[in-house]
Amino acid sequence: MAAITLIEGVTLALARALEEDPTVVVLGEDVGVNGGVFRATAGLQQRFGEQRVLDTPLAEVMIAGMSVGMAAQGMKPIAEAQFCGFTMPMVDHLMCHAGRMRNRTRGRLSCPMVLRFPTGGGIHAPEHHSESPEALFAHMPGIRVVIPSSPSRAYGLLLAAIRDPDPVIFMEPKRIYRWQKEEVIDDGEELPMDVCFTLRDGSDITLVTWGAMIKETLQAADQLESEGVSVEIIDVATISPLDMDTIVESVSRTGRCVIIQEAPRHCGVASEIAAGLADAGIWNLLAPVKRVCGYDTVMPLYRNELKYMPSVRRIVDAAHQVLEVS
Amino acid sequence: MAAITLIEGVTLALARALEEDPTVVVLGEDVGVNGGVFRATAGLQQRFGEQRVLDTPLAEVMIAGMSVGMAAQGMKPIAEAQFCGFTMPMVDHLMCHAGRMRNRTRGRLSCPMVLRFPTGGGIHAPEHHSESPEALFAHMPGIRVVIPSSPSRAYGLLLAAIRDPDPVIFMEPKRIYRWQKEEVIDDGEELPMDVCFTLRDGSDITLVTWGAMIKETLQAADQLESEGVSVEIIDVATISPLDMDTIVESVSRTGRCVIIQEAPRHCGVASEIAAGLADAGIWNLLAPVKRVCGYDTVMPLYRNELKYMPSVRRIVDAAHQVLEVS
Amino acid sequence: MARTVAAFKVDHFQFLDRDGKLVEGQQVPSLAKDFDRLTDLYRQMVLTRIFDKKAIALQRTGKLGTYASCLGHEAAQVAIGAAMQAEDCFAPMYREYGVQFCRGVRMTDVLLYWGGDERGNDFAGAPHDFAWCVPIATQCLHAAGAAMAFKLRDEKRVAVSVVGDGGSSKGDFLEAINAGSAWKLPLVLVIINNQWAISVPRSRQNTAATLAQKGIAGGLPSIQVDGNDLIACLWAMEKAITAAREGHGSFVIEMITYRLSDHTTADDARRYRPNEEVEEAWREEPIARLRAYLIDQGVWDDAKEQALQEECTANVQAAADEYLDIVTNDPQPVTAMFDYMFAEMPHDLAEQRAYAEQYPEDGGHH
Amino acid sequence: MARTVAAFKVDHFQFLDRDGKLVEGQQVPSLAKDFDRLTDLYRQMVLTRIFDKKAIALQRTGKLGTYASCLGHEAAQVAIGAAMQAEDCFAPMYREYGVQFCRGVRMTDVLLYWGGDERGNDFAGAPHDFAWCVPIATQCLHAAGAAMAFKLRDEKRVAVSVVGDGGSSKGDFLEAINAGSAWKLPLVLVIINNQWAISVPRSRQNTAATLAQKGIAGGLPSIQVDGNDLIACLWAMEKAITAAREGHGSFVIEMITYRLSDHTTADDARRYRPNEEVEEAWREEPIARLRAYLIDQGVWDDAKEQALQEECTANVQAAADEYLDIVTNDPQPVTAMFDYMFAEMPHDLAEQRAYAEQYPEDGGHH
Ligand SMILES: Cc1ncc(C[n+]2csc(CCOP(=O)(O)OP(=O)(O)O)c2C)c(N)n1
Ligand SMILES: Cc1ncc(C[n+]2csc(CCOP(=O)(O)OP(=O)(O)O)c2C)c(N)n1
Ligand SMILES: [Mg+2]
Ligand SMILES: [Mg+2]
Repeated sequence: MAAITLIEGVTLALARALEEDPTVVVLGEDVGVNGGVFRATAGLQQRFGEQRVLDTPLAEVMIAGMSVGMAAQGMKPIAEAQFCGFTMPMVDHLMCHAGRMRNRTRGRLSCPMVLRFPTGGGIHAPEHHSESPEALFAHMPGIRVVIPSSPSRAYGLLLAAIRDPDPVIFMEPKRIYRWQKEEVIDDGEELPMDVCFTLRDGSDITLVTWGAMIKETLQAADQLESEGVSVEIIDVATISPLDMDTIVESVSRTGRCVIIQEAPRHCGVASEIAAGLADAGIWNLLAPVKRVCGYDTVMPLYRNELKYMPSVRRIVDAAHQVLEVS
Repeated sequence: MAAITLIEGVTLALARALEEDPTVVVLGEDVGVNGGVFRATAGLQQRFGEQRVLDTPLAEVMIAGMSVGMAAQGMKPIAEAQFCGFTMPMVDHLMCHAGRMRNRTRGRLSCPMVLRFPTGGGIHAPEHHSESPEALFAHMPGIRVVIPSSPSRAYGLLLAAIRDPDPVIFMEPKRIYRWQKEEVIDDGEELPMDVCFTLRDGSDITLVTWGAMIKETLQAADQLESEGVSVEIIDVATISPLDMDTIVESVSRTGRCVIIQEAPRHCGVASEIAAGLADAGIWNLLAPVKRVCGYDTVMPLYRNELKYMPSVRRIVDAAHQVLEVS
Repeated sequence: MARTVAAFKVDHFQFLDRDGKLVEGQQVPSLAKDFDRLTDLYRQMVLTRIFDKKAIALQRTGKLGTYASCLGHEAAQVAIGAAMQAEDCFAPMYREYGVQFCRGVRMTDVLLYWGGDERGNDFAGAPHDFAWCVPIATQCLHAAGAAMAFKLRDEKRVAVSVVGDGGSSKGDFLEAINAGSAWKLPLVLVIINNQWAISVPRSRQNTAATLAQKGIAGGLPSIQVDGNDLIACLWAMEKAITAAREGHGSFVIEMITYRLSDHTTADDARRYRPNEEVEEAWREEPIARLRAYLIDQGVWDDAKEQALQEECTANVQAAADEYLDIVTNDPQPVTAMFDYMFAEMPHDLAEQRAYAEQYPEDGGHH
Repeated sequence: MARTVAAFKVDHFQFLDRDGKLVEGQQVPSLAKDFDRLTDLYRQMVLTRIFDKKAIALQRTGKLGTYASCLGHEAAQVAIGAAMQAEDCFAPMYREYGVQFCRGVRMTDVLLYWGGDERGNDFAGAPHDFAWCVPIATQCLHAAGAAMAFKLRDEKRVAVSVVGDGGSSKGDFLEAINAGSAWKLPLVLVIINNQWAISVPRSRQNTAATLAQKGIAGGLPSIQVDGNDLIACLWAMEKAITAAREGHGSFVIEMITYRLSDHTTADDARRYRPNEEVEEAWREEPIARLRAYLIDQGVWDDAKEQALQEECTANVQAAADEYLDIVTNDPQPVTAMFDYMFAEMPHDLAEQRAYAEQYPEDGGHH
């Protein structure tokens, strides 16, 4: 049992899925010989052959549309979009077909496909390589949206996504692809796709986030703890369907909540969570629900990208704001 | 001065824009001789010629991409998507280019285009003709999203959208295209795109909605008024950027709010509004903020579509729920 | 002096002229003499047309929603259906009933779908065919995906999809051609060029001589046939499907026909096309043409026609009755919109379902 | 007996062979003897290559972000730039510096862009050209839109866009061809086939004989040229642009070259392609070839080469210095991300801007 990174957790789960399920096919641009631009599929084509790991022509609509067709005809396509920004041409087939196949045919056909791609900013990448579009996909009926934030959750949730009989969008926080190493046993154990992960128990405030923002959120929590604040941290991980219960229960104890999201604020996932608290959680709120988000602007080119993303200081300041209230 | 319908308000604004601005070009599928499948562009090609009103090949990516290119080169394209469901192939050019052109070039180029299309259900239409995708567009930086709910607002807001120097998505609630007639003077007066419209003043509860749900919301309000409840009604109309101030101010007086939205609830615009109340509006809330929305399912085919959409009874019940609390 | 590195042509095939006579001076495929088969296919074409007429009548009397007629497409559609094997996979657009009836889709299914009931897509008779596909041309990539599945599993199955003259302008179709080329997929793409995309004429889609030549972009064999000539359509389909099944890759066929009806029952074609054009097109229509040929050949007559008409009318009526009985006496409950979203219903959806059950009648149905 | 309804061919043009000799037995265009012009263009090619080398050096030393090299594309790019008029419009992908320098884009602009500063897209020297376009092939439709604007305004201007061998598989490019055909737009689409799309070889994009034949889908004139032969590239571009400008519609040119560099500085091509292939490609490269021709013709020599190298190196160094000075001494403030979103800043964005100003240093910059 070795300590591995998040991206290695992805590779491990892909290899296991290719091993255990002959219908699994990995496809995308540069996923073959090159092993993916981030090396997520490194070695897979060599190990499983060109029939299982396919380099495709450069056409995202085609990748999405063919994945829908393959999935409906008994295969389990695991498509890769090379970067978050390049999933936009895929929206049509996801929204109009992947999420509708089962419902449209009253269960006669289904669409057990996975679309995985690196998401978020902070790695110094060019334009269109640093977006966080989870809210767009979360608004689409019939599609699950998952974002892991640790090597073990990457492994366990990706296995669950692949085995799930319905379409799953699996977003990989590229900024923390190689941040932490963790011992992960390749035992094929999947993780549930319908509950949040509580990373830290606390009683004064609940910090809710997902993906790469876990990093700054943990750092902010440490700082707050050093001030004597007891912080509960929830990693949403499964954005859609969303486990609001765990969040509402947590806030029912802490009474205070800050939601941290890298994506633009307007109509983002953080807003959905805050709205849930404004409904089911209202009676336990001791302070306003604050959202610390990316701005409603275009993600800047890399020189200013970190100014766009929620910083530890922005998170701590927001926490102080809601803690001051009594 | 004649009483006209909402769709006639659209046609009137389009005609005026074609009249007053030689760079305006209307393009889309069947917008020419046929005058649009809903007749929104009826007579325009005959009146302004084939150089101003263009029937396009059947290709939405092309319509969006060429509109971006035309807009960046000094034209004012007003593109029509035939139905809400067919805007999905356009998402890529809207998200990656229309909303970014000005920012990307530090203002050297811009993208003053309008994309208009009929939105929402309830007209007995086939699959993919009844969606309400406003939340997807509202999450895109650099793009304005507008939804009128009356003939005069259709006229005034469409003129504003066309004259705006940035991209605007103009969604037309097809279910109420011909619901009400209203006297509209063709005086070229535009309406502001940055404030909500308060349709009715009240003191007990605020009902917030937009588009075709205005119809059921008004009916629900009448019923509540008949029970002696004083109802304030806000038509958001400009979804993005969103005028939260008007809503927060209203709820600061009523203390109670129900948001009505036809689209699926998860990560919808109603959630953004509720989130705003959970932050800036928290101290004035006397009850949970309720969202009465379409379900997180695929819009059913027409036989059950009305079961999907918020009904007067669902709105009234939600209002009762928040009114009971004290 | 240039070096020519690639040369192509698009051939047009027609065997039966508009009057049902065999076109002079060309070798006719043997199937032109397979009268049992031709009469069977003729029956399918007639059934399709009688069904179409009934569906329009149901719509006009408020018993059916918007409906897309297939009037004039019967030869093209029945040829496609007849050339396919049961295990092949068909990805339709929205008006290919003539194909689908050959494949086991029931007339009741069609009526349920246009009647606003999802159960219409639950084809018991064509279990792996794709559902009707409204987003233009997207079905072509689903077919390419199906073809990829067959190829990867080493199954000798072929995926067939259709697209219109309008849809042939869309990237999905063009990317499907490229995919068929890239992987030599067992894929047959048929362009049903009926001259109109709602109100937009073929000439506005592009200025190329043919639509078939879009296949040349991928280096695919690409031919054009008279889409009102069942023999030409069937001959071309069998040629293409055989090639695809034997591993020779993908094929593009343009079938030239005419949309004799309005685009759908929600359309009024008189707004944008001259009556003369439609009348002229009626002189080309496929059923009269094939009937004339069969009568010439002495294998068909008025008595048979009479009997066929009665038989089809009765079958169509039975389907209409079944449809009306289902939507009247066994409508889908409000819960149906939740129950097929996921294999396992998520927690939050279950909550919404329970809530929706409190409003079983709201909105009722139209 | 089939009736052929359309026939096409794709011709390949080359005038200069790999050794800089004129290809035997064919008429050479007059521009092959326009030595003033050829030497000017040669200078542009050399400048482009020296700039490219410097940019890579800046990236390797941490002074520049990921950079996409244009090594090997100099003939194709300079030919495109040279054939265009200032008032025409260019829609680039992300590595066409050779085109852009001809059009007035400054080396400093290129460095600012890849240096993570949006000001790099504010081309003072090419005010209406499109910005660099990362989403593959989308630029082709922007060019089609520009061409439509020119046509509608009756301006004798041409829009030119480029796409790679990989990008030629994407619907956006294929729909642009169709748009060019539908409206006879003044549009020239150039496929720069450099054999690789990151790690995916040309042969995987599709199995067609050429990429040029994608233009046949729209019935557009479609030719192929040796993309390492400046004379062939320029001759073809001028032919296409003239036709487009004179109202004859759109044109497709495939320029066959080779990506001699890694895809970008973030890529390591040794992972997926053999060294021999790259070495062989170096024997075809465009600059040595043109230099040999010019020397043969007695219009170039070592002294001139020496002087040119020094001049270009100095200009490139000056641009690098200017770039480093700007990002060091005049970085964009945090507020810059808000100030160009809309012509008029919306209320909520103004609030976010004020909030952001409280965190001017957060994250600093990389
Ligand atoms: C992506 C998309 N855009 C627009 C429409 C609306 N629409 C439905 S049918 C049609 C015309 C299709 O014409 P064609 O492809 O020739 O097929 P036909 O109807 O003639 O059989 C249009 C524009 C749609 N269904 N999907
Ligand atoms: C829509 C989209 N998908 C994927 C990418 C990632 N990507 C950047 S360049 C590239 C390869 C492009 O190859 P080609 O079109 O041949 O152009 P070249 O880089 O060889 O000049 C890919 C896949 C992208 N930028 N845009
Ligand atoms: Mg058609
Ligand atoms: Mg390339």
